[in-house]
Amino acid sequence: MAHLTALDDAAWQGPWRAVRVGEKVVLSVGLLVTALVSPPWPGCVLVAIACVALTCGPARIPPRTLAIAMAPALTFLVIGGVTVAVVLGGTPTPNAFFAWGPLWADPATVSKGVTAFSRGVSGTLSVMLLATTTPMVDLLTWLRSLGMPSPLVDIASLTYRLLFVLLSSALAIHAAQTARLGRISVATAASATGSLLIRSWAHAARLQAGLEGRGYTGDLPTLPRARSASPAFLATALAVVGAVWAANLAVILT
Amino acid sequence: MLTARDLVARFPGREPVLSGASITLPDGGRVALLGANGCGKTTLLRCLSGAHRPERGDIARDGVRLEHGRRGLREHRSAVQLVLQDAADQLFSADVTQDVSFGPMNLGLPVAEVRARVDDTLAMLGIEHLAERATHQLSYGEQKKVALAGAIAMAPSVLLLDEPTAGLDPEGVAEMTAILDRLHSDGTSLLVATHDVDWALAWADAAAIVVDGMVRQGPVAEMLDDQALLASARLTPPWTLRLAPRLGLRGRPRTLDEMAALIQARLTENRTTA
Amino acid sequence: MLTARDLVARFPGREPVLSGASITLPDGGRVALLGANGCGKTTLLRCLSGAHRPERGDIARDGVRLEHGRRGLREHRSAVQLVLQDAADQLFSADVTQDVSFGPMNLGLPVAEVRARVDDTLAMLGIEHLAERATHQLSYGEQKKVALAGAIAMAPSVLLLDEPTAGLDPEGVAEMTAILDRLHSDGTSLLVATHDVDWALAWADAAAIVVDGMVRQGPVAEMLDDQALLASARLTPPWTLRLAPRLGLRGRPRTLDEMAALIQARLTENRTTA
Amino acid sequence: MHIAEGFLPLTHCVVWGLASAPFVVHGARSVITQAKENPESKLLLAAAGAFTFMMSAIKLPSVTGSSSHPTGTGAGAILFKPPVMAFMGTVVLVFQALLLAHGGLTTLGANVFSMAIAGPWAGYAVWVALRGARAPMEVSVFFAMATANLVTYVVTSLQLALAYPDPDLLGAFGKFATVFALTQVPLAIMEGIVGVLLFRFLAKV
Repeated sequence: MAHLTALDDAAWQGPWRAVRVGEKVVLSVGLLVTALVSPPWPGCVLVAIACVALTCGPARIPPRTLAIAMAPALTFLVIGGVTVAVVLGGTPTPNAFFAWGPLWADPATVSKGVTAFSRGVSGTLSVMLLATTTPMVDLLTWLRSLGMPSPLVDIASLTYRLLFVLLSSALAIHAAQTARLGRISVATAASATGSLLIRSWAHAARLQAGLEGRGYTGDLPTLPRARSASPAFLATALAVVGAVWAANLAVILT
Repeated sequence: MLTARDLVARFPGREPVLSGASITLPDGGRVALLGANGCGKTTLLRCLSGAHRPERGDIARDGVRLEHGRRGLREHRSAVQLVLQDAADQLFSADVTQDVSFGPMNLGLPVAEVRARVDDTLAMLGIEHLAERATHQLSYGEQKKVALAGAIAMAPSVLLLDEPTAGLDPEGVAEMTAILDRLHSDGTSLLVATHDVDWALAWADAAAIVVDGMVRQGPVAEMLDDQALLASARLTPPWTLRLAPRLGLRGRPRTLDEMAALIQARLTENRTTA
Repeated sequence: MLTARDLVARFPGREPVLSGASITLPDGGRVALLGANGCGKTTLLRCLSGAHRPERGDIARDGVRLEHGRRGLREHRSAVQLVLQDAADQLFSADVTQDVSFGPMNLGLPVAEVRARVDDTLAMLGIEHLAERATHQLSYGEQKKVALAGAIAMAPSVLLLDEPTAGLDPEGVAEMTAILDRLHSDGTSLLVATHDVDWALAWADAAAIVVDGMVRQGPVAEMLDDQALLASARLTPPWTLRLAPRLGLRGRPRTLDEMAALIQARLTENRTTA
Repeated sequence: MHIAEGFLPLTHCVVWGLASAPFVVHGARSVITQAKENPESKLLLAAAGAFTFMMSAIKLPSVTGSSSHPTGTGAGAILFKPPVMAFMGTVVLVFQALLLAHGGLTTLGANVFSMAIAGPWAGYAVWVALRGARAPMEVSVFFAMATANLVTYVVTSLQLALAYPDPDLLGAFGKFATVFALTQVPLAIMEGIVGVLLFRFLAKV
């Protein structure tokens, strides 16, 4: 379950935590949208390169962390990409690469598969650029400043906090079960789920009591965080996204 | 001064935990609250903080009775703060600054003042370096300090603490004691629930012992030397107060230093009288 | 005999907590594991129990090296059990009997024997009355006992305990100590992590002190009288070992009784020599 | 099963986002109302969200070599009602996208529709119908949870087929459904059993 905290740990520690959330969102979403509308070459490849370079370069996220983060997504993207590339049923086109029973693929379908795969990889990397540099709390504070209703932000923040309380419970339950020779089974999963649910309720009740002692009557106001704007960061972000678009255009025009 | 008179409190459907408990926390006082597990210490603290509404009995601050309405509680809590034993029950925010700022923000203070208070509190506890850290990444001792910071940032005149030294190593206990001393010298009244009778004897002015849902209160050395009382409260006297009578020494040494001095005196006396 | 040699262990992406730790738990031994908060006590216990796989180093039981495969761990765990500090985290079944029976059932014992083991274990801990209770409704002290019962029902030859007395009142500590003594007299080897140096000195044969990711082990009175070692481990010596040198007494009294006897002897001696 | 970031064409992302929005907004509204009426509900909802997220950390016996985990939306729908799950499911999906790289931001609309709307509503409908027909609690729980899981997976397969309809929508749907059925169908059955045991556990305490 190491991957459960790998991204979060990175987000709290990196130097980009000092950058305004809005600026990081511009960079990340700019790259994401670019990836989604680009052809695999050069757009998706360039987005992927830019993301890896920025994440592991100036944002100083260990490449290992990024690799851990990408692993589950890659599994889906590989299976998904192949599934898109290979057609089931219909009539194979004359230029099909192969036709095994109802399965076949031709350059057009393979190109779709490759496009889906490369957009998936570069898109996920774009989101990871944000995820590994911005803790959830900063994103939620940012959403609050954009006008997201306070109760919703409060609930999301509390969910995030309780996540880690429950995570340590889940790890402990798992350790306790294996220590007493429990194997992974439907029964152990059910009792783990049950005790986790009881614990989440109990903890919510205790936190409620703790908060009431601190004067909680329904609102959870906290200090807004002030971060100074960085025109240089924003300019670089726009330049990187712009460069990918320029490369796309150049290839399309030639 | 914070007082409780004849409190009766229970959890729904159970026997009362408190059945006529009275306690007085004088201004600037250092009172240790002692008692067995499950005796009602925590419930008493929760009543005093306004978090638990007693079935019967009065709580008063400076002679003014606590009303359990929204307004009364609000006023009470701006002066009386409770720090729970398990810090995880109290920390709700994802990072330290946000968490500590909750109380002052909730009091409606201007942002600049909240920021100053948070900074001052973290500095006083020596945890400025934690300001930007994630709550869930803090160690046990750090969590305890941050939970305490959340209460201190409210600038309360009364601080109620449930087992502030539990689970800490000797250095952590010493740090926590120094923080409490600092708060005491700043004029905060402190009521501290603890299992550590040795610590209580050395630190507190008075002890309040919970027995059978009631409270017996008095000077700390006197209370902790009352064998019958301690036995009924299922407590053991501090080692100094067990050793002294064994050696036939008079006086109630509260620390190792006092104990050593007392024995030394007897040794010298023996030599001179013999 | 359970041994660990040169363990190196860390959490992903952090500095190592253990950097070459070795420890020996002899058959039937009572070893106290001491060290500051966060020094790696718990990680060491987790390594010894097989729950945490060290990066380097060997763990061996009766000379046989622990292999971290399925089979090796299964065999290891049927002989070595760990009881965590936070008992609530360890109870995962809806009721007490179910929870305590989980281990023996997994050992593949016949139902009748499992039932007998559960009954015996609960009786030994004096908690038969909790058999049918829901785990989440237990008090703190009860939870600790039930968690211990779950481990004891496995009939382990080695029991690793993390802070079994923490948070208990004096009576609770005495009960827990009696249970540990009973296990000791039944031949179970015990390794107990604790912050309570006074308790460790009175109870254990040997102390293992974690300093800078390594372990120093030796006879308990000797180890707890080593000022330099304790200072580097951020620990304070037990009061008996602080008082004795202050009075110029030789010997290492381990309990209040021994201390009193030592001082009495000196007082008498003074009188006769003078 | 969540659709990964970048895997759906931009227009599909927008359309699924628009399709999900009314449900999420409706859920958010009812959450806000609840929070105003009763401050405790904030903590309970947060606990529900954290619990739903943590379901993905509960290991089930491996189906295809890697370990699988339950989705938990069926249990959520029974315990907290579908509108609340629409909002809390969205929060959980955002967390999964950003903390686990599971799912994505542009595919959020699609994933919300399958996992936080279609699955819970279908599971809840089965629950209400079976309880109405006086079916035993355990039977109702089993089918509600298995249905929530299966419907999520069917809708996801349909979403993928709509995005990549080769040679036609039906063929593509069959293809995606087959590829993911290998893991998902046994998982749905197992989740149903976990659900039964879970409710038995809860009945005891």
